[in-house]
Amino acid sequence: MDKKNLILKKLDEDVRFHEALSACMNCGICTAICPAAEFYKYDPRAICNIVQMGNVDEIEDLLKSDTIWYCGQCMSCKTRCPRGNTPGMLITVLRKVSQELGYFTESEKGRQQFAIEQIVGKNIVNFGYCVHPDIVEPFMHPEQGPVWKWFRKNIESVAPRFGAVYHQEKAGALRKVDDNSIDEIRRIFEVSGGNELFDTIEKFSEQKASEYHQNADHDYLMKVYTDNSGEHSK
Amino acid sequence: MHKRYWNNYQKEIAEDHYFYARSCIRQTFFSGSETAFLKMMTDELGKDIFDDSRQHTCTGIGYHSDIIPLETISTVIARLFSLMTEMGYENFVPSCITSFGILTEITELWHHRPDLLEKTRELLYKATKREFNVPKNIAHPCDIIYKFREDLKKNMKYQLVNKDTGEPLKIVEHIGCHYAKAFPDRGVGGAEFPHVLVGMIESWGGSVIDYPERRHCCGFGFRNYLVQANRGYSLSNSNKKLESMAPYEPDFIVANCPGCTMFLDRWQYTVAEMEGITYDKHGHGIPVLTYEEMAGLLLGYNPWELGLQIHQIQCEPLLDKIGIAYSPEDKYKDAYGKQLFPPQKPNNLIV
Amino acid sequence: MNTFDSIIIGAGPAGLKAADTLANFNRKVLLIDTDAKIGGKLNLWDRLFPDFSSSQELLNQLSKNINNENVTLKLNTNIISIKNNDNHWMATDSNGNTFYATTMIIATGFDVFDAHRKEEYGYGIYKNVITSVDLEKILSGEVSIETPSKVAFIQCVGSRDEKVGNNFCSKNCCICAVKQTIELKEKFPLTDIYCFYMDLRMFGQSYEELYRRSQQDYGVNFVRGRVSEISPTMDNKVVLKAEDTLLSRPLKLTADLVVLMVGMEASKGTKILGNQLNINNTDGFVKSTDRYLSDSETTLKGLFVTGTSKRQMSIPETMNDAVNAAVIVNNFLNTL
Amino acid sequence: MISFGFSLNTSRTIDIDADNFDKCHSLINHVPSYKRCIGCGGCAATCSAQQHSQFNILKCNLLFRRGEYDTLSNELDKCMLCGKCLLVCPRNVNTRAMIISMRNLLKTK
Amino acid sequence: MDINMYNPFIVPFAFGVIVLFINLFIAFVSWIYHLDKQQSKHVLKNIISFKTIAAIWEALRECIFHRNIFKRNPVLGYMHLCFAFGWLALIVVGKMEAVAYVGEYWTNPWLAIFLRFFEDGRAFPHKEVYAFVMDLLLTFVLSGLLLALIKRVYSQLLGMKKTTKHTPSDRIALISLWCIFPLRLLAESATAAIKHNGGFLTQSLGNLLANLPIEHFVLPLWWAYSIALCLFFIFMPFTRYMHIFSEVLLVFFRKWGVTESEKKTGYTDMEINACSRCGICIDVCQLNTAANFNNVQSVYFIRNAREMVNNTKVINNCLMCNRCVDACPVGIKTTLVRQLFREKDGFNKTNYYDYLNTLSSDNKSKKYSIAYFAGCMSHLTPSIINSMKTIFDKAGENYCFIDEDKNLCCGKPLRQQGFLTQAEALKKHVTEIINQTDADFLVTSCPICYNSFVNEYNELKMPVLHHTQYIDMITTNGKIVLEKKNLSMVYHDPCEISRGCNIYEEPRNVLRKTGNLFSTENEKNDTLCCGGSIADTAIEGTDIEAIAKNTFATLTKSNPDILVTACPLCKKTFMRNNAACVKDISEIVVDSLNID
Repeated sequence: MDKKNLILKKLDEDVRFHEALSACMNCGICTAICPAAEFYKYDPRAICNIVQMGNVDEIEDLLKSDTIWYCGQCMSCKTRCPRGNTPGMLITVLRKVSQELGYFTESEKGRQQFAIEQIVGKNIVNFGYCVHPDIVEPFMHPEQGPVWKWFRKNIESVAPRFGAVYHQEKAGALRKVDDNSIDEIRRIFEVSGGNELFDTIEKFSEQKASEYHQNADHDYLMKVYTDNSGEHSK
Repeated sequence: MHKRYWNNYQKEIAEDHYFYARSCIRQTFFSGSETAFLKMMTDELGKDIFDDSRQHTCTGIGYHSDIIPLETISTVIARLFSLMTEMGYENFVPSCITSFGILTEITELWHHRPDLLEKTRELLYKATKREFNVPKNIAHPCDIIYKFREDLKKNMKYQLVNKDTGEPLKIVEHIGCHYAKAFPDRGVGGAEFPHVLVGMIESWGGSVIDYPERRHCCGFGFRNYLVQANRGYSLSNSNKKLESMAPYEPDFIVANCPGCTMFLDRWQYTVAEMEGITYDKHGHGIPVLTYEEMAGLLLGYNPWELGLQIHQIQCEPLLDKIGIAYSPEDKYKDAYGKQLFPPQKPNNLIV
Repeated sequence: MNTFDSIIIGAGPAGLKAADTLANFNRKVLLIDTDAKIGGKLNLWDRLFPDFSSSQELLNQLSKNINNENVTLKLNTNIISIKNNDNHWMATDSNGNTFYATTMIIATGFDVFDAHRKEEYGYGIYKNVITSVDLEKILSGEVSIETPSKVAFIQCVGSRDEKVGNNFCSKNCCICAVKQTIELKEKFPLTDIYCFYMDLRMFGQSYEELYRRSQQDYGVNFVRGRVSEISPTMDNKVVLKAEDTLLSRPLKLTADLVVLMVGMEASKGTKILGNQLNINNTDGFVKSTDRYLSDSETTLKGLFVTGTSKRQMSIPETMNDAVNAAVIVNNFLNTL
Repeated sequence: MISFGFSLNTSRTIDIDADNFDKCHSLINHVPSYKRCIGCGGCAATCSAQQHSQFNILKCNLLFRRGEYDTLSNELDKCMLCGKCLLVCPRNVNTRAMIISMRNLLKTK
Repeated sequence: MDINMYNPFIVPFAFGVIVLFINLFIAFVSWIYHLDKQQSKHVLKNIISFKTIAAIWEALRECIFHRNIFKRNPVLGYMHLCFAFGWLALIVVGKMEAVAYVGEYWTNPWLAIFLRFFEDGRAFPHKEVYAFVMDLLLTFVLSGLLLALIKRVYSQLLGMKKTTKHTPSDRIALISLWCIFPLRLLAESATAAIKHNGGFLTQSLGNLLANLPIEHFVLPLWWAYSIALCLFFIFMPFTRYMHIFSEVLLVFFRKWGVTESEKKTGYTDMEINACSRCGICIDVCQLNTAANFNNVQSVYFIRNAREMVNNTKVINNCLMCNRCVDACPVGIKTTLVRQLFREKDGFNKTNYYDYLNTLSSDNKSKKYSIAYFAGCMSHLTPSIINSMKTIFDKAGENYCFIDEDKNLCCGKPLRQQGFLTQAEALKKHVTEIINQTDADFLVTSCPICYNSFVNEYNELKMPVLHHTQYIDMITTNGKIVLEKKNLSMVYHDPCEISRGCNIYEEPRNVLRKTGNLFSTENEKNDTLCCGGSIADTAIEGTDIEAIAKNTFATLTKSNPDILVTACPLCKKTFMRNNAACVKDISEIVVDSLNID
């Protein structure tokens, strides 16, 4: 199958694609309240229109562009669409296809998927949670402020004050998720395609990193984590 | 004059016997809130709520930042449901708004596409040999507190009233986007004027501010926060919201979403340090509370056990306004009563 | 004396015109309306598009025309049940009176969309958000307001919107908005007017010309984009958020007055009747047997339908349709 | 001030309340037909300059109308004044006069 | 000098003359000083050459005898001749008479004007002849004056539909001018009544006046005459009458090869001041005749320019069809001057059109016989392009379609609107692209482009043909054969190639081979503009429509089957308002091709 049909097929296969976009009349109600449209060169209406028009070349350009990565997934668009579309969910599908075809590494914002996979993905399979205090490093999160620094430093003795059971294998906040549960999560990832997606992201990121004469390692992670051309809003 | 179309709409919220699921963000940044909620449920309301030690994330943050396939998140959720089923519960209570949204969306999807539900059952069984029932009722903790707000009020020591003037406090309520925007009938009061926090505030004596960016997203934006290069988006959106509410001089912000609470709090600090801007007259910033913290304070819980000291915007001016008793010297003590060296002070933000 | 050739339910433009025409054929007609006065929705409008003629004058003329011995007018009468008995139609009102006729014409018309249903537009919540019907009162001078500096018109409120279950286009709001912008501009020449639209459907004769005039002579600004939400400001104005879709950029506007161009839904009466007799479409309007060949007939023998109980129509269309229905009814009566 | 590795983004929202329409009003005085535009985009579709650039007369028209002058003068420079737009406009907007006037108005800061 | 030949009444006259010459001197010096380098070079090169003699001849012909006006309108020509020649002759003959009277060459300068007053009745050679000639000349001037009066009141009588509306200073000068000759007549007649020194006119009138107490009026009449002269001379430099001197200067500079430059120069001032506001341009202007604009014509534009009343509406309202240039008796290049006044400054970047692509390397490597440049407008009339493609194929040409992407403009529209830097930048791009083809000919379908290529593009490496010329060439040399059909047609000459580039016969040659060509009222260099001109940015839809309708009606008076033109813009403009069959010459040719 040629690449172009592949794109359309992949879109069509996703159950969410049809739910997200039935028929768009370009009214712009989604863009009007979209938090991303205000601060990025981003227009969900225009994206719906491109996908709806079905020009594969344009869709391919879209999948390779920064555009699809701007959405913040707040789903405000869903509330208002007079045609019952969900542009935010369409974005989810486009991102999925972009990742599966390796197009995501073509754009600055797309390449960031590597960092997210490395940070959030690893959290899930290591801690059982997407976010865990142990990896919200103040140096990567300066915006968390001095209070967070203080809490992290004193977490073991302070957390119990809030009823947390930090690193303990029992019910409560910040506990250690038991090994059996972690194992089950890992097996779920194995059978349901979660690991496959991680591998895909890593594989294409590795290819991209080699273009920069790098490996997909911590340096590459920090690169995609901080790269900002500054040309996303005008 | 005020006629709101959804005013009389009430979602279905179970009466008792809840299975509780923790939130990644809330337990990390506001573990006191989760603890307080459970305490209110059992101590104040005498409800049965179960906190399972084997529970885990719904992977919603990963899903919305596109590293988790639909099948995976469905199956992960299915495991949570299987724990619930195993423990004999039918009412699922996720602490997180993202989880709430995800659960609603997935169960809705299963409802329309039974084949996908079957597929999920297969995957879960294949991975863990577990089986599950779809919950009868999914409600967010804020729904439950809303439902029993009058009952809680009976036990409350304080009201959302300025103790000096007797005026109701002016409060900004912020609803997490995934609470009602995606499925308006799954939130109390619909999508445009969700009543869930308004109901609490008004019952407990406060008044709500209606300001231009009331429905605007806090700006979390998942990948837009997770990656440093994108945080300008997140910051700008919070800033937009805060700038819009600032002229109304709110006494505090209350949010039902863990992310929103954290971002509205931390971005105030960031903007103060980056641009020198604070959104109140005195340079303290506007305190941001979780609804559990708000309820806990009114119930007379110790602010330092609710975890208010680990908000970056400090709450003492607010506590004084309401007249809540607290001991300043306990603020930076650890769980064992040891006085710790307090956190560093920001340059611009007054703490 | 309760037997007639035809009972017409609804004394709006369609009912009045049909009664007038049938009376001219020397048919005995009973004209019933729940309201205390005739005219139906015509009473909500001050002047009509596209020629700014007075609705009251039209109504006076219609009223004069039915003022003859063939027409019996019953106002304040609420029909609660309709039955067909042996090729006769019986209508019973809430007071237990029953009226008999060989034929019956449904002219129950439309209701304006209840703008409260679009909570995001804040109708009934913010006092400066009004509907096109409310605006007519301002234009006629019945209600007076201070000169607004900016006014926004929002098209398609309650039309073309799955979220309120109305997939149809109400067809008349576009031109009505153009008419109202011109009237408003004549009343307040210094006011800036912005009209938010998705398409402007200027389907009728000289409508497009009126649109052109509103731009050229009155400087009304048309913005292509559907307004997403309206929220209040500190100084009691409202902020509108939309996308300027032709620029692909979000847009915000603070206005002193927002006019919601509310659409046309099947009226409550139309819906009840349609349900009772099982002759309604999915959108609540009454279904005619064939919109090309027999647009006045329903599937029930002797039961006819006219005007906006069928679908969205302008006033001239309604009147023509009513004449058509009356002629069909008269023919039907002749064949008996 | 602390550097966080990111900063506030500028808003792309068109703010009609900014009320900087003086230039727009003087354009209307010069080219009254400017008001008649119905945004059909016929001009942009036929435009010679648009074949190889992002130049779009309709957008220029609208940006001017909304008081968004930032990058407009650079955009207008791309126009070759060939006049094809004039011939396709269904509302007889004097597009060339409009562009010339805009250029002059933007020149006078 | 004879001190006796003086009377205080000459003081006003003398004062007027002195002021006049000072003003003239200042103006002339300033204009010459403001010539640009190129223009000065031309003057220096040609000042001592036969061109000067030719200039003298032309000055006499035009400034004194007004041949051009005569040709266009004999009555008007006569009127101008009366004033110009008659007055000059009065001065010259008056001087001769004064010399004869005094007996020496150096006489008091005012004697030539006021001799009758100072004449003491003594005899001098040819006294009667002089008296007769002077009266004859005065009669001649007065007859012109009579016509001028009539023209003011009933302009139609003199064949003018519209006359120029005057400014206040013009009116003062006009009234004083009108007073001069009647006053002279009265003064001389009154003197003749007493001194009996008049000719056939003055003496006859004098005899009539002799019955009155005329001696009291003699001196006041001479005073009045002198004052009228004074007023006229003082106001003259600030009125249309300045043209009397400027025109002479202009004739010389023009003969010396000076032309309008890219920017305003002293020469522009000469042109502006040389306008006599005769108003001939108003009548030929279609904006007046068809669209009712009668305050924008060259005469008004130039007057505004002189008075420095900068009115963009007027400057921009010109079709630049050049009908007025052809009609102007002074030969002022009014449209060029107008273009100069449209100049937009502050747009001086050089990278305006860098987005334009060059030819693809594939195209560059081939050898072409024809480089085809359709022109913007042709892309809106694709039938012209298709016809040209068919013709090229039929003629076996290997052609390169340069603007196939619909992306290139020749730059003329920019130039017309005064965006010179841009026009130059675009010209550079287009020249480069055209030259890359290395073709034998550049053929264009657009008259505007053609005009631009011929007149502005100085670096093209190949000859330029308009498609009418090209088709004429290949039908003449037999590359294609046309079949004559029984169709009646008329041809509309597009302004830019007809009046602009003298292409008259080529299209007619071609059309005669395809059908029956009829002539029309306004053809060749009298052709009308279709109204669609892109030079005019001030008029909008309905006005263009009015002009188009008018022109169309004029062209189709003979009810032809087809109206043929050779310009896509003309075609489009005619077609927009009129259903009748309008075709481009290329389409006609394709219809007549023997396609086997």
